[in-house]
Amino acid sequence: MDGSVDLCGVELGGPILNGSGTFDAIAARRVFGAALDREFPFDAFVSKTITLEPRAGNPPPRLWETAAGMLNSIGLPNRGLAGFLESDLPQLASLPVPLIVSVMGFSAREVAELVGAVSERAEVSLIELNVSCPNVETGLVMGADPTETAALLDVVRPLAGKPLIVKLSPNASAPEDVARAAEAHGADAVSLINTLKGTALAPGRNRPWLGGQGGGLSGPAVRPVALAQVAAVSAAIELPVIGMGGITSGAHAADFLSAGARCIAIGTESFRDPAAAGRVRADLAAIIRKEREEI
Amino acid sequence: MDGSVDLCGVELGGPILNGSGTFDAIAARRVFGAALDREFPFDAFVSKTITLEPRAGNPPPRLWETAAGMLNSIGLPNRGLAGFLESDLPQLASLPVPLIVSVMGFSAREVAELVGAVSERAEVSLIELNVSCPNVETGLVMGADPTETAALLDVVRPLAGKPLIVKLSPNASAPEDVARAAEAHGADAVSLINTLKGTALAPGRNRPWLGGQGGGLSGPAVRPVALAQVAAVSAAIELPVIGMGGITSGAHAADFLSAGARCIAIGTESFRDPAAAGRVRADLAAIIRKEREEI
Amino acid sequence: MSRAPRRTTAPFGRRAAEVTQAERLGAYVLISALDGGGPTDPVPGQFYMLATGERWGGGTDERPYLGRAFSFARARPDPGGLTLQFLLEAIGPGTARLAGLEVGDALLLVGPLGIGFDAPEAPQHALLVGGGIGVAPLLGLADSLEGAPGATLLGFRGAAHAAAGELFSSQPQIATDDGSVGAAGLVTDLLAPHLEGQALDARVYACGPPAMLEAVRALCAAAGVDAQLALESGMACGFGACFGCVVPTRDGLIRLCLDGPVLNADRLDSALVPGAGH
Amino acid sequence: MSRAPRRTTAPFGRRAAEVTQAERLGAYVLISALDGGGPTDPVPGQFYMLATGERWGGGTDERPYLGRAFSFARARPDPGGLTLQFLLEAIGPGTARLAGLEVGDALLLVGPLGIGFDAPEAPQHALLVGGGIGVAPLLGLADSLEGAPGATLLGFRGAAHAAAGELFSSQPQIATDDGSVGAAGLVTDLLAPHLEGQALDARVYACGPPAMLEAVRALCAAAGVDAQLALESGMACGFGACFGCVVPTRDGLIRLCLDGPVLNADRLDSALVPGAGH
Ligand SMILES: Cc1cc2nc3c(=O)[nH]c(=O)nc-3n(C[C@H](O)[C@H](O)[C@H](O)COP(=O)(O)OP(=O)(O)OC[C@H]3O[C@@H](n4cnc5c(N)ncnc54)[C@H](O)[C@@H]3O)c2cc1C
Ligand SMILES: Cc1cc2nc3c(=O)[nH]c(=O)nc-3n(C[C@H](O)[C@H](O)[C@H](O)COP(=O)(O)OP(=O)(O)OC[C@H]3O[C@@H](n4cnc5c(N)ncnc54)[C@H](O)[C@@H]3O)c2cc1C
Ligand SMILES: Cc1cc2nc3c(=O)[nH]c(=O)nc-3n(C[C@H](O)[C@H](O)[C@H](O)COP(=O)(O)O)c2cc1C
Ligand SMILES: Cc1cc2nc3c(=O)[nH]c(=O)nc-3n(C[C@H](O)[C@H](O)[C@H](O)COP(=O)(O)O)c2cc1C
Ligand code: FES
Ligand code: FES
Repeated sequence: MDGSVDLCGVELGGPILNGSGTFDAIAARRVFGAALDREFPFDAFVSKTITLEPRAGNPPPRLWETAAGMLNSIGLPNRGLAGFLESDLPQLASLPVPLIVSVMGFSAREVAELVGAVSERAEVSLIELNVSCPNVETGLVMGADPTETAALLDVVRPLAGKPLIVKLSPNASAPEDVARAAEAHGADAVSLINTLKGTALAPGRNRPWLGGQGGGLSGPAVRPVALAQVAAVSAAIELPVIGMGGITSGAHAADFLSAGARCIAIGTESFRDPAAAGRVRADLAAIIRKEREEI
Repeated sequence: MDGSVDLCGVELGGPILNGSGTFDAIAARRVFGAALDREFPFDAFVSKTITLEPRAGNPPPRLWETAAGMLNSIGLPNRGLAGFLESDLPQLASLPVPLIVSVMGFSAREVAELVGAVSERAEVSLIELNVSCPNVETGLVMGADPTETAALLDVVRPLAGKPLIVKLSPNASAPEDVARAAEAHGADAVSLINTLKGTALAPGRNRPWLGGQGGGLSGPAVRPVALAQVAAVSAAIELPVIGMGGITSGAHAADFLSAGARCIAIGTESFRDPAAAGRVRADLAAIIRKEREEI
Repeated sequence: MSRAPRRTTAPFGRRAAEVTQAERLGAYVLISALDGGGPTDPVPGQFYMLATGERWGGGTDERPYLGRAFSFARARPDPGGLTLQFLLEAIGPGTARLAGLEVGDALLLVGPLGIGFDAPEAPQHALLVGGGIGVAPLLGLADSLEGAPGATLLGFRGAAHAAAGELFSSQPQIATDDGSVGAAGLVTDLLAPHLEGQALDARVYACGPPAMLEAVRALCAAAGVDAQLALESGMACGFGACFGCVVPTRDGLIRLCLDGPVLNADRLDSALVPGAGH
Repeated sequence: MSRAPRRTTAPFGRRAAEVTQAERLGAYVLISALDGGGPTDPVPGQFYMLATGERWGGGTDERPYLGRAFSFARARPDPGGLTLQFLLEAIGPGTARLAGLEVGDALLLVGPLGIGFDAPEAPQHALLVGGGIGVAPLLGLADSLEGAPGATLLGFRGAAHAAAGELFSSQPQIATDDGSVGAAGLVTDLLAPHLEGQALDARVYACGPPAMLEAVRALCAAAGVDAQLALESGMACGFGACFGCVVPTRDGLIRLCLDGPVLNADRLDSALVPGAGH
């Protein structure tokens, strides 16, 4: 990619992020060694969502493969704010790209506390508010309707010393209305889509397969839904939009950008190929180069 | 299937319906001749949604294949109420199974007029209210939130001489809340899911492929979403539930039934194999037989 | 030859046929399969919805998912049923899977579907005009004539595609874009002289890309010659169920799978069907 | 033999290896592929995420979509890289696609991943216990020993599966459910006598279905013998990214792909991992 991208005043080498919770750079360093940093495939790194208190996450099984996609019920396992700041942040800070920290709270007060604490750290470039995770019951509330989102931002915005990305819930009647509320109440960017609510039954057993009962659907299966929501939200607001949901190729990335996204994120496709984002980036660059030549 | 199924007082030979708009029995008779009636694969037939006035539907292209699914922007082409009653109804009435007529209006008054007129016809066993079609703009309104649904039913219910099925929109924050409203305001059954809102861009052209711009996603890709909504709605209400969305096998049908559905419907899978519902029925019967033996 | 019905009824449901031959023909692949479960008299111009028995899916963008529409190129009654031939070029995930079929594999099919060509009053009245893969249904039509057609005019991109011309026994005139086989130019250049001073009972039978069909339509309209055009549009079902394959006609939108794919040219303002790309 | 590191680092990203052999072995298939892009010293017990280069997807329920985890059964440095062998049985859409690989096809892989077995102090201290497909990683372990293990005990359903026993040169004792090969009964029946009066430095290395591993764990715990168990759980990524493969241990839930798949038995209250079915 020749062109760098401005995301809320942060300059990125290109438009490709990871979806929160779909790439653990610390684990990846253990598995891939120094190659990870050398060949780092994202232009900014988004942490897995953290909460105030440590969480073990949902009981297994947590995964179910679907037609051209997957369900997960991970349930936000994380070390909690203190553990994150102490153990994870220093390691993530040494990645070769800007850092975005994803946070989620079970009340506006909790989110405010998280945002306040994370804002103080110079290693962090932006903060993403996960208000849409379908795996943790109360997570849905704040991202489900415009009024809730507005109320949350009114509390959190004044405490945030960094640009705030609001990650919208796709399980909403009109995500564009939530996006408008986010924009009006001080968000600096929005990202979407998070996973769609879904479930699967254990083969022949008449009960949910996933330990968390329900799960979130991601992967190519959801791409048409993601693209429609990204287009609708991009048309509704002026803020930069980070689009994701089933992107597996440079052509898909180009579609999301032309639907109005400023950046795109790779989620589930990284599971199939840890370096998928690098391939998407190269293919996207070739597509953009070709388009420029044709003009 | 040895067991017949009671759907709002109408006895069906089994639990398998077609999804509205995914099987045109009149066209199928032209293509398959007498074999269609002889080997009819559904236990009740649901008409394509009709409106008060004739509609040409959306401009082509209307179809886009997605990962394990498809988008459509058909736009409810139909002859209108008068044309339907005159030309289509007599032909559908001679099918070997009970008839369900799907109707949609752009106002409660329109729906009421449709329901009133259709109710008078003895050939019709049940009426389905399509309040969720994502292809026609105003269609979303009535099925998108509980209050709208309640208001619609308050107008329509008194005029309906037949059991009313409300087909819920899957593009809602909480379809179970809409289902509860439908139950409280006199619906006799609910069906779900209709298609998920989605879109696709024309290859290399940066504009929507579909003539209707947006479309509705169906097929295996949406099955986990459908199953989750069917389970949530079945848990929330006492009314019979007709479950659909990506069902392609007897095992899927069994999953939907064990998630709480009374009946299931085959939609997109009929496109791949017109007789798919017959295969699903046979496989489901075998599964049920096996389960009974194991008890 | 009297007016034969243009639609042969299909068995209800999808069935498997066994692939008996799969051969390359330049840029094309010709698949032969023995259909033991269908009628032995499909009408040239009718089509089948095809899928491979194994491994349909899993290609580019996790496709193909739906079946794909193919005119039959030839149909020959054989012991055990009807040997159907389909001519195709691998241009996407569906055609790639079909092109990968091997002898003994299962080909899933629904059909015959749609309305075929109206037979000409006499073979010599028929002017066959095919472009690219559009030659496929004309082969079946040529086979069904009890004599040589008035002309067989075929247009191709170049030599690799012109190889399909060898399938015609009716001594086709060929034009290629690059002049590598036959005349350099468009098949409509070959057609124009044939339309001059044609008897009223001549009829053009054409199949090919939208731009070619539109040129044929305009030429025939100007010359006052009847034409039957086999169109394409994106199809999900092929049997009138989805209302997805509509094309605009003078009578409004019609389902091409049900009321086509062969249409009388005078029903169309234009043969440039939206979304029927390539 | 001193403690070797249990994790060999993997190249970043997915790469293609060429299938060099694909042979049936009773109920199993043994796939050999030449990996020119990875390390030549994976640790026995480590695994790779596999997919076929073509036609992944399109099977039952439009799967497989994600890669599938496989322990390498053997690894042999060869000119051009490392020849990796994977032993598998077609039990679902993913294994079916892999079982269908032919010589020359591309096998996509990420790895080596996870933590392998801790080498025994001396070969004769190693008691290898495998059930069914679980024999795969034990083959690699047996190969890596500089001498014969103390015992190789293998359990299978019947003769078709017991064919995998032929891969072991260490004279395995075999038990089958139906008694068709070796002793009739469970592999844990064979293990029990070996645990009696074992020296403190003996160690059991086990891989197999959850119920077998749980029986091995309980037997070893009772006998006070160390055991390393190679577990399975559903995996989406294999490199710690998704947090999906967690199994309960005494220290809480751990990601099996990152901190396993080989675990010291004393970390577990039970080897009956939720959702690791068959
Ligand atoms: C009646 C009829 C008869 C036909 N007969 C023949 C024949 O005899 N031989 C032959 O080779 N072909 C024939 N065709 C065309 C054939 O059906 C198509 O070439 C085939 O469907 C292409 O499938 P694909 O998966 O290979 O390509 P696709 O990827 O489906 O691409 C084909 C075209 O579809 C569009 N497209 C691209 N992506 C998508 C998508 N995701 N969803 C929907 N559309 C998309 C584009 O316009 C593209 O050019 C016929 C078509 C019809 C309607
Ligand atoms: C570390 C490790 C090493 C392994 N080594 C080997 C080996 O050497 N050889 C070998 O043969 N196998 C090995 N396996 C197991 C192998 O990964 C599985 O057998 C394989 O993933 C099955 O894929 P499938 O598509 O064939 O079957 P699936 O259809 O995926 O079925 C496999 C199991 O997954 C569950 N399941 C069913 N449907 C779904 C669904 N839709 N989504 C998610 N789960 C589902 C069920 O419990 C089923 O029994 C290993 C696994 C791990 C974790
Ligand atoms: C296993 C898994 C875990 C996820 N965890 C999180 C998370 O912690 N926070 C979050 O905001 N989104 C999370 N997501 C959602 C992704 O970031 C992304 O929004 C979604 O998967 C859609 O993109 P994809 O189809 O490319 O995966 C998770 C998704 C998956 C598959
Ligand atoms: C081409 C097409 C047309 C449809 N038309 C209608 C319609 O007219 N009325 C309606 O209520 N639902 C309509 N639907 C929705 C289906 O009835 C069904 O709810 C949906 O497709 C999900 O089921 P499936 O995944 O099995 O197709 C249509 C779906 C498709 C694919
Ligand atoms: S392809 Fe479905 S109606 Fe024609
Ligand atoms: S498989 Fe993804 S974390 Fe282990």
